[in-house]
Amino acid sequence: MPELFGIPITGANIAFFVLALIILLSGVTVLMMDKLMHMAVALGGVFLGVAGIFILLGADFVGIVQIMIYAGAITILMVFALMLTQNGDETRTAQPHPTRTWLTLIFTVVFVGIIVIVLRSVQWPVSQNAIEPFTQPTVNLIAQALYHTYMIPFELVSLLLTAALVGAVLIARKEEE
Amino acid sequence: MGDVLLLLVLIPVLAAILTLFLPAGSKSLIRGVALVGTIIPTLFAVVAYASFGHNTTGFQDVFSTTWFTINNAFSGTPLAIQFGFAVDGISMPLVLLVGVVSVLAVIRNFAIDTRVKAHYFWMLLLIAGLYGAFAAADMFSFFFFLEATLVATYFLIAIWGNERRQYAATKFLIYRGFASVVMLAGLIGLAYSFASQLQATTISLVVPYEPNYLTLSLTQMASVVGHVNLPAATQGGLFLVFLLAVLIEEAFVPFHTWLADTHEQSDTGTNMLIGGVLMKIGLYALIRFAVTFLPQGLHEYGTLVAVLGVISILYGALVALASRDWRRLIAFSSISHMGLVLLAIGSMQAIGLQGAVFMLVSSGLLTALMFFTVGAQADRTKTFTIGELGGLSRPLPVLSGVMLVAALGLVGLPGLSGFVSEFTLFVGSFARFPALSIVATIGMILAALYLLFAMQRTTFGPQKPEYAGLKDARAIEYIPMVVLIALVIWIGVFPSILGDVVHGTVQAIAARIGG
Amino acid sequence: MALQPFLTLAAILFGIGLFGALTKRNIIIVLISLELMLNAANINLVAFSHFLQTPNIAGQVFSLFTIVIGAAEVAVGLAILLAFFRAKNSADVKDVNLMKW
Amino acid sequence: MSTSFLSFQTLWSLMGPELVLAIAAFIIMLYELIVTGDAKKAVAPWLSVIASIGALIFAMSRIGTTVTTGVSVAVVDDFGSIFAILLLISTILVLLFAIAMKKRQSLPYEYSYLVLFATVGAMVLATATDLITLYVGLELLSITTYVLVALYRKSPRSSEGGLKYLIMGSIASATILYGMSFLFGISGSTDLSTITVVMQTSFTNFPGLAYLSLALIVVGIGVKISAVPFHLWTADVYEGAPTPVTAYLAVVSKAAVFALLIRLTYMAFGAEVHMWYGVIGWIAVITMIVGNFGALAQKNVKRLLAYSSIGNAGYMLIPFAVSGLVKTTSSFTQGLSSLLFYLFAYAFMTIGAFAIYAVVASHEQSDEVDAFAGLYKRNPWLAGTMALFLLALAGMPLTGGFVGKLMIFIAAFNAGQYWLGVVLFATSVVAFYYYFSILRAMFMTEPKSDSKSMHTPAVMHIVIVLCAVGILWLGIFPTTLSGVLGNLHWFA
Repeated sequence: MPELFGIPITGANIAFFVLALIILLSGVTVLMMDKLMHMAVALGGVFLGVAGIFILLGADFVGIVQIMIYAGAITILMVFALMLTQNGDETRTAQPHPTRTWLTLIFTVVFVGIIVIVLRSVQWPVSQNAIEPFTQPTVNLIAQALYHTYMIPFELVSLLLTAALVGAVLIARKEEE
Repeated sequence: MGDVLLLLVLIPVLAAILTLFLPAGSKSLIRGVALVGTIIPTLFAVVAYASFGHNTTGFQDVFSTTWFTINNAFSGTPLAIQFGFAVDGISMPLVLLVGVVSVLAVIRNFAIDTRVKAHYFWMLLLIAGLYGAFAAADMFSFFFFLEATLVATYFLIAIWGNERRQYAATKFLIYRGFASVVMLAGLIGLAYSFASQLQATTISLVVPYEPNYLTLSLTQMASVVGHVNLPAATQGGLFLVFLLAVLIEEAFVPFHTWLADTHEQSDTGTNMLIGGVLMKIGLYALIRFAVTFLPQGLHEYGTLVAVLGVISILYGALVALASRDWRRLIAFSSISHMGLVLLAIGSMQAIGLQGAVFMLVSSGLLTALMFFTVGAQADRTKTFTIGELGGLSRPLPVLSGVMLVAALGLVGLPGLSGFVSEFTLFVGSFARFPALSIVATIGMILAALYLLFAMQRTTFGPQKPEYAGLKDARAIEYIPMVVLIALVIWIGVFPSILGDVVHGTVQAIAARIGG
Repeated sequence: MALQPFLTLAAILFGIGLFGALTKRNIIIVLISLELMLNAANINLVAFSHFLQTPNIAGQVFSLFTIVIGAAEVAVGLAILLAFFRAKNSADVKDVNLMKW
Repeated sequence: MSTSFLSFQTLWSLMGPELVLAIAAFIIMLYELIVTGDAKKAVAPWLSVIASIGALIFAMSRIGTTVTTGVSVAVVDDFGSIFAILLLISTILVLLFAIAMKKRQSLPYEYSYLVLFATVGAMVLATATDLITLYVGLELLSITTYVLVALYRKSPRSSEGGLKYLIMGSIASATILYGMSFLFGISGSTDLSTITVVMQTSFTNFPGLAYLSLALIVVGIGVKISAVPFHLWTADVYEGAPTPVTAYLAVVSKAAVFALLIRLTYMAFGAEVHMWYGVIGWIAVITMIVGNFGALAQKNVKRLLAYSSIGNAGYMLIPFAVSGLVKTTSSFTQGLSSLLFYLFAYAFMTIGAFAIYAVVASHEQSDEVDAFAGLYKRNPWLAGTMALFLLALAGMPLTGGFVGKLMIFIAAFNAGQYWLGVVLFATSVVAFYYYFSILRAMFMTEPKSDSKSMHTPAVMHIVIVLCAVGILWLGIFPTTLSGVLGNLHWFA
């Protein structure tokens, strides 16, 4: 198998690196861009890239949900919100405090660095080459888990969605004078 | 007889609650309730004194009831939080002191006319707290009543004080609050070390002791104290904790700044209670907890205690010498006299400890008398500043005379209580710290200097014209003066009225500390 | 394929999200950053679900819950923002400074 | 997988009180759709009060029962039941408080079921034993409280508080979730009892990962309970929120997240508690210090109480830090008892103080300490009860606040952590300064406005009386609660 820097060049690996690149570049772009449309595209890129990662990991159902909810609904919602609340195309109207930004940046880099170091130090007790770990389609498994083991949280989520929905409507509606 | 001590606390509290239900306008009625609510406990205190058994060295008149329990507080055994009251030779004189000063302070503050109801409410709570703190036979009860005095005194200063009362009250609260916290840490720490030591030894089976090791009850601890030898390091550490608490509590150097502010800003009756009684609690606690239960700690740090005492004696005297305000002068004089008590405790002699208890009582009576006469003068002259007074012996012969007696008492004139106290105290301290004691006597010379100097400026000299028409003591003012002077002379002439009570207990403690 | 690259990717994405959430002044971008953090956690969950010694679907289920909750969070966030926008006529975090941060 | 569907019976036996609240919430929503006019505004909140009382009675009846059968995402044990009782009592008080708010400041009546939803989430945090369920419960509580904080739509401060709370809360949730994902990665399960077993060895096998997971979870929870240094949002959010909601945040949210903290960290990381309790101890110390010193600078009473609640979070962290330390069941039990006792006392004194603040602030149109000037003359009853709550917060004897602190103090000494106990009481002395500043304003200054009476709604009197009786009862007859706590079998 051909290798690059000691990593075997397989379809999965190539896919991972492409997706990772898309996610991280888009992620940075979301935070850095001035133009609204660029940001919207980048946001979609992150969410779609994550969906790709899910599918790569064999979680096709979760991937599809990710595309529908995040890449679809939330991105659109965010773009609408941005357009509604912004006069013009600029998203960056005020510069944050530079010192605080730099301190946060250093803090974040150190934080991520520690996590990565910890991760690299771990010998994972994992099944290394299980490309298809689940014998059944994941949808079946998820459905079974949801309706058996995770029935209670499933019902709680319905409460949560009701509360969020009612709350959002309650707060966002116009005054009835 | 145990219920007598409970009544000492209960009656003022009930009287305080009763005042809440009286109409604010009927001031005489409120004053009457307050007076009755303090006289009855005083009578009970006298009853307790009269029936005091001179043959036992331990606690008498024990009353104890469990308030609540904290489960699994130590090694799976519960801790019973109790209300326990008892007196021994050390607390009995101080309970009497509360009895005397509280009645006189209540009478004195008949003069207060603003928010009378609230005033006597807090004053009665303060008196209950003072009784409780001295009569407590349980470390929790002691802390409980100490906190009660804290809140009550805060309100008394902050509402009825002078111009800078808020500042003084807050300062009082924070300093005494910290002292209470350190004290609590010491008390609980003592109880825990005691419990672990008790668990390590097996004697718990032979003594009449609750099955649980951890206790805050002094009577229970006293019953096994002979069998429990705490490690020297523990004793030393705990002793320092108690010492720190007492230094803050008693306004010793370097924590001395709050007392003068407190006295300067408080009204006269409150000053009598603070200076006469409240300021004795700390040293009482040092003897009651640290000296009794931590003899090795005292051995290790006795010299430190004595040195700190001498520093406060001299510093207090020097600042008193420079004071321009009578109340600040008395405050620093009191710090100076309390330094003597520290010196006596450091000396670890039975006779010294006896002198220390005498000094607490004597200084309490004399300080109260001093504040009373100074306050009575200021009622007439509208000033406490020594420099503005002068020639008062002519318009106010009685008040000036009483003041002179109080000052002579503080100076240590033979025949008055101050002399007996200082004499016994020095007898003890010379035995162990001759050099330090000689230095301490300088403080006594300074006391004579600042008191007589201030007296001379106030009462003698040319009479200022604006003070010409002042009226001397009214009938009601004779009560505190006569009572206090009578007691000061009585103790001075017949020291045995206190000595018989104190002697046994002090001997027992001294035997334990091996002095 | 191995587990570590996925976890590393997630860690970096979490970091980007955290940085955005803590520094950005535009509240909508802050909300987006929060979603990035949730996405990072989801990558972790799904990756673990896949690579565990005994693969467990629970990770995927967990990530589904997270996605749904994230959407609810965004909805509430935008609703509050809308209310705030009505009151202040701005969607910029620099106006969210009536009180000291 | 041959497990059957979750039967209603199982659900009822497992989450009965939660179910009562949830069903009541939906009924109130339906009622609100059917009935029109002002009647519903008056009735709906009372319906939630009744539902909460029902759930409370149910929860009380479950003390001593243990249910672990059926699905494994939740258990009924005394830990969950006692927290449920605490949360429900607090919820009832907050609901009454909200009902008593004056017309001008009344909340939109929808709060009556939103609060129930939030309380369901809070109770789930105390009963769930599964990562997914815990996370969902946490978010149910959090998202609902974001809405509650922003409930004054006309007030930019309220919306702003809601936004801040949402941002900080979501960062915290995401951090907790991220930490949970590692926990799932190590153990391969979301079930806490499985995790407990796996984590016995994982600290030696994957120390880095275990501590990383612990750190992320503790930091996230630290934000939620406003432990220092994650407390910066607290004062702003507390100030912006409607006062009953502030009380809800300070009491119910905080208590529920403490339940999460204890259940999650002790089950997942309890094996190595002696390795990390010290860090918690330090967090407790700086939280006590920063909270109490921060309050010194505040003139605004709501912000003052916010900082005071930060300091209180520090006190409550002490039993958590030490209770696992001495490896005997008895000391562990004593630690938990002291925490629960303090939480009960804290609930009464905090809600009571906020209630009186709400009356005074709305009457005076001012949030400052000065608004309390001369209260003893205008309304001695309010001044007296406020004094009681403040003295309780300051930890004066005869109040539940003192007994709670004493119990925590004993817990610290019992574990040999004397310094924690000393800092607890030493910072309480600092707290004297600002609590007494309100007392000073009430009793020692003259009233500013000459308006004589201060009208207090009748329901507010009920809240105040309940809180005052509660705090005095806990202070004078502590055994009634501590005896119950001492006999609990905490975990199933």
